[in-house]
Amino acid sequence: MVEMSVTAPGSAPLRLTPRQRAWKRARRHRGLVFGGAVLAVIVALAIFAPLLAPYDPYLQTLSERMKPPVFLGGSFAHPLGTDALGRDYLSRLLYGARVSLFIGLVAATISALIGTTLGVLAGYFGGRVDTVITFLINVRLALPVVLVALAVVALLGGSLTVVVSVLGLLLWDRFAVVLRSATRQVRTIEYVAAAEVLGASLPRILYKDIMPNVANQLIVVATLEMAHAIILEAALSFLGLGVQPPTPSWGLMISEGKAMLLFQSWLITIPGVALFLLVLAINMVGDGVRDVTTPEGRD
Amino acid sequence: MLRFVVGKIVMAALVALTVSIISFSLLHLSGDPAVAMAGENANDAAIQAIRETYGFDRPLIVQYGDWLFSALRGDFGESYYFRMPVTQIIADRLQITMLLGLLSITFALVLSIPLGVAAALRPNSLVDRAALFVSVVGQAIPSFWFGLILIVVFAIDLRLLPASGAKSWTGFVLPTIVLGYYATPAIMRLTRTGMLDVLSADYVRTARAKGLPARKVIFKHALRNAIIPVVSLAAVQMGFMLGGSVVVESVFALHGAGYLAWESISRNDLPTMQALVLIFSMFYIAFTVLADILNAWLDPRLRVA
Amino acid sequence: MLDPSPILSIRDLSVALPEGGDRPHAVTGLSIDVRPREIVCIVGESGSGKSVTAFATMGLLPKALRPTGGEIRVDGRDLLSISAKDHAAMRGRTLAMVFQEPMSALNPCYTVGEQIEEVFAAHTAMSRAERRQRTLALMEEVKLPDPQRIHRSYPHQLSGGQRQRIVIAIALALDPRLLIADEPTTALDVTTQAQILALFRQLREKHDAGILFVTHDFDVVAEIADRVVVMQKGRIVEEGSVDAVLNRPEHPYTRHLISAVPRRHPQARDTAPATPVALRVEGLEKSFQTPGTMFRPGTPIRALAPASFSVGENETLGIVGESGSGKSTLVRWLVRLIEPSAGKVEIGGVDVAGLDRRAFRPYRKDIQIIFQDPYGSLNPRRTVGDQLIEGPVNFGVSPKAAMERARELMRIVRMDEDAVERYPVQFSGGQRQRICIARALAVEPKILIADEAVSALDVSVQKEVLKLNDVKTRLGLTLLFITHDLRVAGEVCDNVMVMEKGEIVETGSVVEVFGHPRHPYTRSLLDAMPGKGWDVPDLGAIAEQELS
Amino acid sequence: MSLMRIASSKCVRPLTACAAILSASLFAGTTADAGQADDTLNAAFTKEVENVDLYYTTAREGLILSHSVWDGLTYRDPVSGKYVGNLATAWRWIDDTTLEFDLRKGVKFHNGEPFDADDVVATVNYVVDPKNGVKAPQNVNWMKSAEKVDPYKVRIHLVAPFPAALEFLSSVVPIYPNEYYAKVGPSGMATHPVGTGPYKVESVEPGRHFVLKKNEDHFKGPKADATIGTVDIRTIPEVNTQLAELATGGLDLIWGVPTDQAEMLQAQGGFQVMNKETMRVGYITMDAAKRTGDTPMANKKVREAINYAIDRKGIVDALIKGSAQVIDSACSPIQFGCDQDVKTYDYDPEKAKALLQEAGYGDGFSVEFYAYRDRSAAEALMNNLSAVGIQPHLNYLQYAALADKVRQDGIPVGFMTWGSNSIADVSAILPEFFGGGGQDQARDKEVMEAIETGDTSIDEEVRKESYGKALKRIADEAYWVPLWTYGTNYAMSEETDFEPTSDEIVRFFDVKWK
Repeated sequence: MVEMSVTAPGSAPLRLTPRQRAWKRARRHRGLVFGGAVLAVIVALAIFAPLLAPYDPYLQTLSERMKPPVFLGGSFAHPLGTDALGRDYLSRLLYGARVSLFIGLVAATISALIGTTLGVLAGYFGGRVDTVITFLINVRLALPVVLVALAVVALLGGSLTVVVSVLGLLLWDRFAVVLRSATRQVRTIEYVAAAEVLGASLPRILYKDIMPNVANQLIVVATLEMAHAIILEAALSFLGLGVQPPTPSWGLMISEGKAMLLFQSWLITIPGVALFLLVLAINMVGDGVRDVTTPEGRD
Repeated sequence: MLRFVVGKIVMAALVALTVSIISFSLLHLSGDPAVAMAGENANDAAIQAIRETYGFDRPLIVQYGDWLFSALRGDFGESYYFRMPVTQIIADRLQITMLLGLLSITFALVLSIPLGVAAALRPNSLVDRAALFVSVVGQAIPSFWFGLILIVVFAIDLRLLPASGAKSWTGFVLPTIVLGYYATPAIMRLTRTGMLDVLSADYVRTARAKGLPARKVIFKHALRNAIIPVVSLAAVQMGFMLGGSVVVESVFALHGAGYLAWESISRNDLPTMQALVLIFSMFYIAFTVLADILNAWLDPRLRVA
Repeated sequence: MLDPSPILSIRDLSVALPEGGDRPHAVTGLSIDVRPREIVCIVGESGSGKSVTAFATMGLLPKALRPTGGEIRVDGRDLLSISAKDHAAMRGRTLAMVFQEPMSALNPCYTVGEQIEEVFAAHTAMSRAERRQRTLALMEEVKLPDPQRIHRSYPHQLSGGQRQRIVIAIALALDPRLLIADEPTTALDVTTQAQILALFRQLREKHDAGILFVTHDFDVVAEIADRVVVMQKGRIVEEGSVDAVLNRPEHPYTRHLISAVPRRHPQARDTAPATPVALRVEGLEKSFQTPGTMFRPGTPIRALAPASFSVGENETLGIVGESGSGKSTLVRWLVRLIEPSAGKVEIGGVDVAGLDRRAFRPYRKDIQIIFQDPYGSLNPRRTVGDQLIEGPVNFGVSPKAAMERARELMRIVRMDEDAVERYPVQFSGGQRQRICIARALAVEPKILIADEAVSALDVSVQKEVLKLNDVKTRLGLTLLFITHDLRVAGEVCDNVMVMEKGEIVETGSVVEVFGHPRHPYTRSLLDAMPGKGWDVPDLGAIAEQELS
Repeated sequence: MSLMRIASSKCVRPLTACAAILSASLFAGTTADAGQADDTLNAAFTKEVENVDLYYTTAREGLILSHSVWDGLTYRDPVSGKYVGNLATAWRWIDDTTLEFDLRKGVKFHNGEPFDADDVVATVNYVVDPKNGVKAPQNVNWMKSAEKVDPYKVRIHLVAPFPAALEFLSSVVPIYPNEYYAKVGPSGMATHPVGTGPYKVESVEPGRHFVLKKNEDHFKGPKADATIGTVDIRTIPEVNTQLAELATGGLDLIWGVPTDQAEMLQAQGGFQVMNKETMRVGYITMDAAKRTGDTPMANKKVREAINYAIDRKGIVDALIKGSAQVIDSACSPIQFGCDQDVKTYDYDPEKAKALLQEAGYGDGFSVEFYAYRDRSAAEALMNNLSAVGIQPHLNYLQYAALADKVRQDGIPVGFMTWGSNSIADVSAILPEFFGGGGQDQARDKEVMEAIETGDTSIDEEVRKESYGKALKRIADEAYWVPLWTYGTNYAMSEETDFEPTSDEIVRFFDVKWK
């Protein structure tokens, strides 16, 4: 750390609280602002889908099949065209945002709960607890995610619940790995010892002293895994084992549109771009959060 | 070093054993194998006959013990679907997947390490931004979609490369790009942050104070240290890639082990499926052990301890 | 002794700080000359710009810092105007540097022998055998034992002192004209420090180099400097011969710094009347298991031999020793951050050693600790107030009452009451350490342990914190003062306990132990203290006045 | 922000440019790097066939290979539907359960082994033995054994009277060389197949790649001699990839192309696209026998309502297309015994609602809906159901899993299809679904008895009548919703000359160059 020893600019007391400082940095972080904005738009579209969608996303009009979107010569009656069953693509895209976001959020929450618990316990206690949890992490990492997810979904049948649970139960490894090392590091810092000496109970130490200081890493991993879950769901759907139709999931839309790839490529391009943008936005938010909350703020 | 390695291997063996139990029990619950074997047009009697012939009526623990014991001798039984020894079927396909995996990891390393180093040397420069772009896009782009787009552009539009198959090396170009790109972001980011950390390390400052030329400082002193965690990551990514080859092999009609695994799941070909999950896990475990050994060799603190 | 032509001649150097720093320049208008066979010490507190000067000369400034004016001449060439490549070619050959942290200054991936030979490889056309020959000779010169073995050792296999000798060997390899040393002994134990300083003195004699020596420690200055430059906030405030600056400082800042240097010879104190025993320790012992593998249990390592001592109420007991002496194990044990292997501890007559964690909890109130690192001991995500009421609330005080008390404690440690609403990052190191003291006092302990509590602070800040000693008297506390710095112990303590390798080797009053050490280890510690030849002038009263 | 600009340009490209380029230039013509030039027909399988040995596969691809590489005792002419001699030259019924064959002389297997009665006897006796685990036992378990009368005369003994014997012998009972098979066993046959057919197998990469070479010594039988020298078959699971290969000249012949793509391909020009009707029928099965517990489907009115609710014509016109036609009877109209004179249910959602009201389900109900293929058709059917108040919840499973579920527990409602193994006789469909077995969701005694009568008689009139009785009752009770027949789409390069047949079997020996 040349910087520290040479100028020690960090040693000068700051005027702002950590939160104010992070907020100030966040507003200047272009990736975070861009990703946040895109994400906010997608979330808003998802929330207000019932108001914004021109049609019922489930309404089939077999006489209006695969009408092209307006920029490929279609009409404004269906701005993004219709799918193979004559359903309005824009409406399905809007409702699909709900599904992707739901899958991402719930799967990431489940895996965050599992991974954080294991990671924090391993990092805090070390020793045998750590050995056992490290072993679990290794076992989990050795299992090929896509194959296991496929096998389980094939067994239980694809439904939103099954897909979300399977992904949630499979994606906890990174939470555990990252939080384990973060907790290990925080554990050795003396404020934890100070809290212990001041008679704080273990749950209180975990809640007050460990969690707030690993929270930024948790958020970063959570965004990564949310994006990961969304992409995996799309891949499962692509292989025919994702969320079940007629649910308008983006992954499913790509899978359905795949059939016409060579002739009506917009059928996969539109949900593909939406998926790409969503995942991109989430990742940029994650990167941004990391940059903004890292103490040295390396940028 | 020997103790370090032996320890790693024993841990790996325990992990492998657990994985075998998980994969066996997990996959053994996925539907009635007899129906799957019988196929689309089979009737009841046929199914009952199969059930008895293949011992699906035995307790699971017996079936597991039987399977594991044979597996240790390299015998994964006979494929329900192909009626051939699983080992023979897999050995054949694994070559393709391994080749694809090796090409992909090479592609990923060749793309990401120089990019990561360049990005770390000039933070916030154009190179750094380009590297960031590559990694952000790589993380966000669904591989099956990417594959389809590449087929459209390179195979159909430009007619430069074949759309499918493994007839010649050209058939591997697109799958390698898709699969390799999947691993690029993580490796590039780790190289970049690793280099940034190392470049601000005291010993790099010492090396500069010695008056070594920049090239030597960067490659001999910095990269050597920054590469250590990258080795582990590359091993992990290689393992993930083999598992992730399912999608890519399906898109490009490469009949490798990943595609075989997916097909086996859909037709309840238990012996093949179990063998593949186990083999993919073993590969992952072997890669990580290999990486540990390589790390021990790269990092004297582990070697001599 | 003054050579008319300086090797290093810095004129009017300015280095800008990036925006958002606490001042526009890291250094400004700085001029220094260093002549052959001369050791020039730059002294100053952290952030004074002394290291920036050193790094600017070496061309190793971090990218964020750019020299904005002036010149740095070595052998007549202005280093600020030559190309980076030419500058690099001069490093190692004409200019060399020794760094503060020997633990991290060597590349863990290569043998130390190779790291020395690299200098020859980079700058000369020597053959392999010749390089090796020279390397081994260098190792002899810096007094490394068994050069053959060390040549093929990796850094992690060597001690801190040995590593620093390697770094020095690297610096000396090509007989540089200028040697820059940046706090080269700060991270070392006092005995090792003495050896390294001795080495520097010898080097000055043997080689013709000029040495620019950066330090914060006036005792070190007294030990080796020919001339002294005192820096404050990027500017030189005073410059002169070592005798003039140390004994007759003129600038108020210099005087302030020197007055803060702890006295070497403790004044005889009124022997404190024997008081009731606050803490009695008997046969306390601790061993650690090395981490075992799957096949082998770890082997036990004894960190603490059975130790016995007692401290009276209102007494200050100093525990001194070098790193690895077991003093930290002892106090971590006392506050039950680690579990004992055997022994007895009485607090107020009750043996708490046998209690399990839960049963021990009520006694935590009685014994509190202040840690070394003011940055690590406060949770950056909680307000100061929240952390101050932690203890009392845990022991059943209402948050409101605890907050009242917290504000009062802020006053006691001479800080603003409103500090409770702010976050730790908003305070300086010294202020944070005071907050830590307040936090420990919040539960009204009987015994307070200060574990190297001032070691990380600049001397002047150290002095401020140590002044809180009178708080201790006012509150009737028993203080265990753990330090590696004998001077500080001499200043603060009533009695001293010296530890070496997990054992207590000597106990007694400060005057006894420092004046008439009985144990050889104690004697070697005292002998190793730098600056023995310098009696700190009594400037305290004047400095205080001038500064305020 | 530059990131966004690049990202968007990268993504937009395929969106607009690709669509334009694709439609304009992609299919402008095929290159001639394969095909006629080197006398190699490049074809693709969609599915990995597990084994080239027909006794150990149930895949259609197995039948296709089998037809080109082996021969049965008889052969059904795909055009006339008449049975003619193949390895046999004549046959006669000795009694209800004994068939006698005169064998063709001078036939040689690909490895030179001469064909005679021993080969027939060995093959039949091997496959009927349950120990040998033939994969589709129903294909062979109607035979009891074979007996050699003289070197060119054999008798096959049946378990019971079996009217479809000649059909089965024509398609699913290929004759193997006894000496070779005894030597190498099924696994040897799988990797180095030996038969008597117009093509011999040059190489096999199991499941992936098959190369057939013209059999120059093919006997003069009902099958034409091959004209194309080499047939190279690769397994390409992705239809898009198949199309891309067809477009770039890597393939000459593909089939099973989804209708939408086939139409597009036809519109592009430069290819021959054909649709041929098949024996596959789609149907909705309903749990009338309460196998899944108390279900609305046990109520005849509900089943009728579902029949009225489905807009079969609408779906066929919009989605299935090609040569598909709506059916009313629970079988393929091409099949023998498929009586068309049954009760019909025309699309009438109002009537469906009224029936539901009568049945006490005026507010509708929700139900688990199962399917395994044609996802868009399944979704359209579900849409029809929800229009009359029945809320289906889709369970889209692999075939194996769904068939398993039907056999074990039954399913309330399911959309499935059946291809009858290309056997043009209702005995290949009715007993399977209404004969009281695992897939029978009706369990109607009356139907079962009628089918039993038809199955065990060799009198065509008796069979016709009893199957008709069963089919009428099935329609009256609305046990199924018979949906439509399927056509298969074939796409081939312009130089390929091939006339598809309704049994969905691609006979490579009938493929020629133009």
